[in-house]
Amino acid sequence: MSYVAGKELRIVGFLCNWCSYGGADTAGVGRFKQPTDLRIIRVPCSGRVNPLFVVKALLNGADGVLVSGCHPRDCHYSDGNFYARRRLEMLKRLLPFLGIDERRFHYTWVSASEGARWKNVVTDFTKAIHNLGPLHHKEEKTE
Amino acid sequence: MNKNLLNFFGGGVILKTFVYPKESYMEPINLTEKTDWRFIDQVKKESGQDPALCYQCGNCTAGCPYTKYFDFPVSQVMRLLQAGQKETILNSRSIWLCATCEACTTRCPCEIDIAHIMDVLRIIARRENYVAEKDVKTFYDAFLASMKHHGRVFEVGILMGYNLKSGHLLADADLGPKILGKGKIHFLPTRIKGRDKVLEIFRKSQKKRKNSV
Amino acid sequence: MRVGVFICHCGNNIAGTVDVAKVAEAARMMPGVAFATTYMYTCSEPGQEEIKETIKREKLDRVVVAACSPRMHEVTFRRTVEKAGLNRYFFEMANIREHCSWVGEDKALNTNKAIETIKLAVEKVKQNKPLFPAKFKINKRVLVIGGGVAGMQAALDCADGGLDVVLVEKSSSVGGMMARLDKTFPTVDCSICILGPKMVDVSQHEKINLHAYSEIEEIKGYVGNYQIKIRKKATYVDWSKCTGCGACIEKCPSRNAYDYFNFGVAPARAINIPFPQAIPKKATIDAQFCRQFIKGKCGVCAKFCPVGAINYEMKDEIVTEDVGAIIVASGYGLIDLDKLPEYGGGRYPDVISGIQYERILNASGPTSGHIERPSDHAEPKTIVFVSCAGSRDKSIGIPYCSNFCCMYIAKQAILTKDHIPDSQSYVFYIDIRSPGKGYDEFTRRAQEEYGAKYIRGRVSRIYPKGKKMVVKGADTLLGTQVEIEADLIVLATAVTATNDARTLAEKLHISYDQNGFYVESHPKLRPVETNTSGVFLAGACQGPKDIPASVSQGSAAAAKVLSIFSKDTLESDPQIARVNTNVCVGCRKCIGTCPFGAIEEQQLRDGRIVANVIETVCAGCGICSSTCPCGAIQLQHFTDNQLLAEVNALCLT
Amino acid sequence: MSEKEYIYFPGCSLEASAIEYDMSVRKVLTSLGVKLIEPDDWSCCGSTPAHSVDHVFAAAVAARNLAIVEKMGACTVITACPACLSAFKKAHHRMKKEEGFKKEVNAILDEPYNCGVTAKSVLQVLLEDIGPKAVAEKVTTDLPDLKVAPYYGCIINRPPEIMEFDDPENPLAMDKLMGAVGVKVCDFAFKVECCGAAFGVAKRKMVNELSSKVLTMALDAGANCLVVTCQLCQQNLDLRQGQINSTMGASFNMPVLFFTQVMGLTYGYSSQEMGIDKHNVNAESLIKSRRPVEERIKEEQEKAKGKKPKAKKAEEEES
Repeated sequence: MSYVAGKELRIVGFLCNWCSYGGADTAGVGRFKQPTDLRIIRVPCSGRVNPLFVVKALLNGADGVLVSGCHPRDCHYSDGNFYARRRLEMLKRLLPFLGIDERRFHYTWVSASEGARWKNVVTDFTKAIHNLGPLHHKEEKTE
Repeated sequence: MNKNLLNFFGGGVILKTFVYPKESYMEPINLTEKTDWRFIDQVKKESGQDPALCYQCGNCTAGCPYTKYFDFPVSQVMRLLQAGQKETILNSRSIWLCATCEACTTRCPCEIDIAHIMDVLRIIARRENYVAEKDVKTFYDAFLASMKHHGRVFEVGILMGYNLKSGHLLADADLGPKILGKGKIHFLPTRIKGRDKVLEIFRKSQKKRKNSV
Repeated sequence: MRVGVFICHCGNNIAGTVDVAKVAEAARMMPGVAFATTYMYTCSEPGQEEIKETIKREKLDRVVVAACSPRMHEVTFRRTVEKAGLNRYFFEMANIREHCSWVGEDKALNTNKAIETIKLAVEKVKQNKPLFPAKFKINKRVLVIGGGVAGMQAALDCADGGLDVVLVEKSSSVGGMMARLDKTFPTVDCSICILGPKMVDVSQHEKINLHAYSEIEEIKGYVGNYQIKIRKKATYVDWSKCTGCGACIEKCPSRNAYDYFNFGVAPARAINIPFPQAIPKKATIDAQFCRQFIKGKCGVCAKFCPVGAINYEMKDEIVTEDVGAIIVASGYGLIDLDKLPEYGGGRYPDVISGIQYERILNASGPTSGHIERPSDHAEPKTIVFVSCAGSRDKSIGIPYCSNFCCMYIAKQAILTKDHIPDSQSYVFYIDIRSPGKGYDEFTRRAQEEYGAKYIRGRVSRIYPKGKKMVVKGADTLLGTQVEIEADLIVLATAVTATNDARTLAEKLHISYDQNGFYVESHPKLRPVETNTSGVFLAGACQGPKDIPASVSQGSAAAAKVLSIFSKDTLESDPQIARVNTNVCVGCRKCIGTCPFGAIEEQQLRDGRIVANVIETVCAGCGICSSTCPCGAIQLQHFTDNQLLAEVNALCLT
Repeated sequence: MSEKEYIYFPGCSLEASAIEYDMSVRKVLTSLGVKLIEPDDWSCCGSTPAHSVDHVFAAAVAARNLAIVEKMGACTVITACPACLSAFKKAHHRMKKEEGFKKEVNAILDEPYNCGVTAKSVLQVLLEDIGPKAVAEKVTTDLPDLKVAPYYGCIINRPPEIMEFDDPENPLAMDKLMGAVGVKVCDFAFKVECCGAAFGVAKRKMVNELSSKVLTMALDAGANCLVVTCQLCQQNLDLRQGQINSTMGASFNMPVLFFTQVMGLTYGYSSQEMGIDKHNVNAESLIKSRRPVEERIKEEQEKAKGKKPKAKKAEEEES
């Protein structure tokens, strides 16, 4: 079954367990209201996110992908998020060559205590994706 | 000072006409009826500032050079705003006696641009014809009038205009001799070519205000 | 494969904004799902019973619980399924509370989101493999960072519990902030009198190994087996010889050294022992001010030291200690006056901070307990206390309350009256925060018995007028401005994280909040744990805290350590990287990226070089997995297949 | 020194009641090799009164002038008047921040303003673009009797996030410049207390009270003269000093000079050229002792000689 057509777009989020997933929990506990489009996949560390996952998601039906880890230097695994940043920077530059608007992919840092920040990240990214519109039906048009 | 306290509590029931309610009683404010939520939102919207951020530390009042002359110290204006006491605020002299010296804004620990809020309150008061400080307004008007006619302000003109309108015919007359003959006073205004353009600004914004209200 | 899905109402927390019945309905339709139901409180005992019975009854081999965050209850439910005979990793949790019911407003959208979140979990759980933890021995020594009251309490409790303790203190003596205080609220106990005995215990306890004037250089390892590198900073005094006689201090010609212990109330000598009760009572040379170091000639202290302990050649020394757990009690800092320009920003000598006043009040302080104002050493008659000097002030980035200022100001007002009966104290406050036991009574006493005048309002400016300082503030209750011509002004400067808090956190792999305070693993239920197992918090490094709270946390952290050390072995988390040697091409990429050096080369019988993961060292971040070009190294429980299964569950529709 | 060029906005009162400020600014900057170009047909910035009408209007009257400057192809406008400065900066700041606001303002403007102009005070230009060193080089005259208290007034650097210059609580720009031209500066606690601003006419008594506080603090600080950057302050403190004395029963007799006038004097201009005679409180008594700067330098050198042994000892002590 797919997302509620018209109301929602398909947004996939990879969150590191220690910071961002906790931040999202904090946001929940604080009842920080957010758009409902995002679906969260929990990973131990943003460094675990293989760019391949992002590409697969975007090619297979996602309209946007969000990766969020610990703040630089505050990584539970010392510098996992640096590896993540390097890789994902590369990926961002690569996406246009796959015919995907790079704005559909965003990576950021949210710590476990930053519930409010998480709310903003989700809200802003969701807005951005809605402004870009659905990725796949767009492609149909261009065909 | 407890005049102000009185004011705050009695504020809700004070009528437009009142200036300082020495004789007003400590009427309880019926917050359910007398909280003007629309006013709060209006100020929020026009100032882009959120009065709810104020936790009443009093830093603004402490630093304000004009507190002595205010009927409500700044922190109480903020409090009245939080309590939605439109009438009391717009009738207060404080909003006219604020010189926008920015001390409050600079020191507010909650990063509220208080001076800007005072500005907005003044604007609303002008718009809705509450003028607790006629002289200040009259001076402002004289200033603006001069600006409107010449494109630049013409100080002597302002002074004369003010004296006529305010009825203080001799205000600052004592200063006359002090400047006369110092080549400071032009008895004719400098008029700029583009004064029609300045006039346009006046006209257009006036029109806009009319439509918006 | 028979997956069972249990959807939790969590009272109204979930059921309020998610149509759980509909969710269960949809769950039953999902491929592989043999059973789905809803339950009022899944985490309750009957709730867990229900799961166990259903597993048996329905012959389930995989379980998904859709409820709160796995960070809350994953452990609980893993235990449950294990009790029912399943491997604990045949379980997944779908977070439909924190990430769904609590943050979405539209019930229909929430319900759909919950369904998809469960679908995701189902697809994951179907990919899960059974995992089995290994056991490893632990090193039952504990490192305590920080010799303040919290750290000392933790060290003593651990030592009394029979553990070997390594206590590392940055400055040349233990005691921390508490050793600087004159009296303590609300009992007005002499601070050093109650702290002194603890300090002595620390120095004499045969199980405590104290490294004073030392800092943490590097931390390697994991719970049970940490390797710590400690930098013993050069004191230029051989402490094995130094008797603390003080002859060197007497004779030192450099009289303008900064006195860290007294927060610069008065200058110190370049060679110094911070205070009479210092532990260890050994001298230290401050090279910044010592003439021997500045000018390369002097040597006075060396001349006068009766035991020849002075050694200008001394260098920093690195010692290593192996421990099994770490207690962080690194304390707090205070903002500098220059953050407060409207109060003179430190330009006026008679505007001082609360901790400086504490030293002036203190009998062992630079004024030997006589209250004098710094400018002219006159006895102040009018003293003004300003609370929230920097605290609760977003404009300088300190939005929080500093917790104990209200109380110590009340104490200082009381002490001032005791010292100078004909003095008058004024206290500017925004709110009086005195929630502790006997605290509010204490602030009342300051006003009722000691006549301190409390003024509800903030001070906007302080400026000199002749010999006096004018304090310009507001009394918001009167609605007026007030002015006080004061002799001395004490600012309750805001409490901050220590300036090296962040770097230490990075060495420890623990997280800190936007203010630099360390983040506990749960604000209510795991207040002294961190998210890094084996690292615990005590005292103000976690947030501004007064003495009783710091001491309780010290003991709590010690108890936590004792409880993990009550076993001889720990279970390692099996969620670590594994190498498929048939696929590995030995490119060594993973070895380069592993932050923990947990991967080594290994030669197989056929001579091929492949990667090998050292189980106990691997922390399970999975960076290697996303680095490996041929997917040979896989983080268990988060393998490419498992994660892609989740992606596909969402995207391939 | 290379020729600098600036668009210079005098403002209404510098054409009339504060003409001496304008004179001194022009002379001082010229002697520092700065060329001033007056924008063509500029109009009033609106100042405080405009802000009591509405913000779009207030921004518009200010922005009209910025637009003129923009059209001249310049990206900086300098003014001596803090009221104009603040009006410009506020309009620019908000128009830059809020697209919607910018649209509204431009809607009532004859020429749209595209936020390409930064407004600077003459003070800032002297301190940052020219610098105390260059400023000091031009000094020819010493004013031994002058002890100034620099009074900045309220808005020249408040609020900091808009004015973006100097310290809002303890500004030092004028102190530095006065120091650079060799004038004795007294540390003065009321640098930024408001003098009564534009209320002079309507609320004379109030203004007199506020101004008298400033004068009192200046006396306490040991100053015999106030230096100011704002013609409104100058008016309230100098022109109204008589009023102050009568309302407050005081007997102030403290000259209030524009900092540019003091600089001009040290550059060797006559009091007439600097328009000192246009003030109400006579400053001649403080100026007449003026002498070539060389004399001071000689004096200092002798002093230093006398001090030397002592100085050495002191230095020994503290190290």
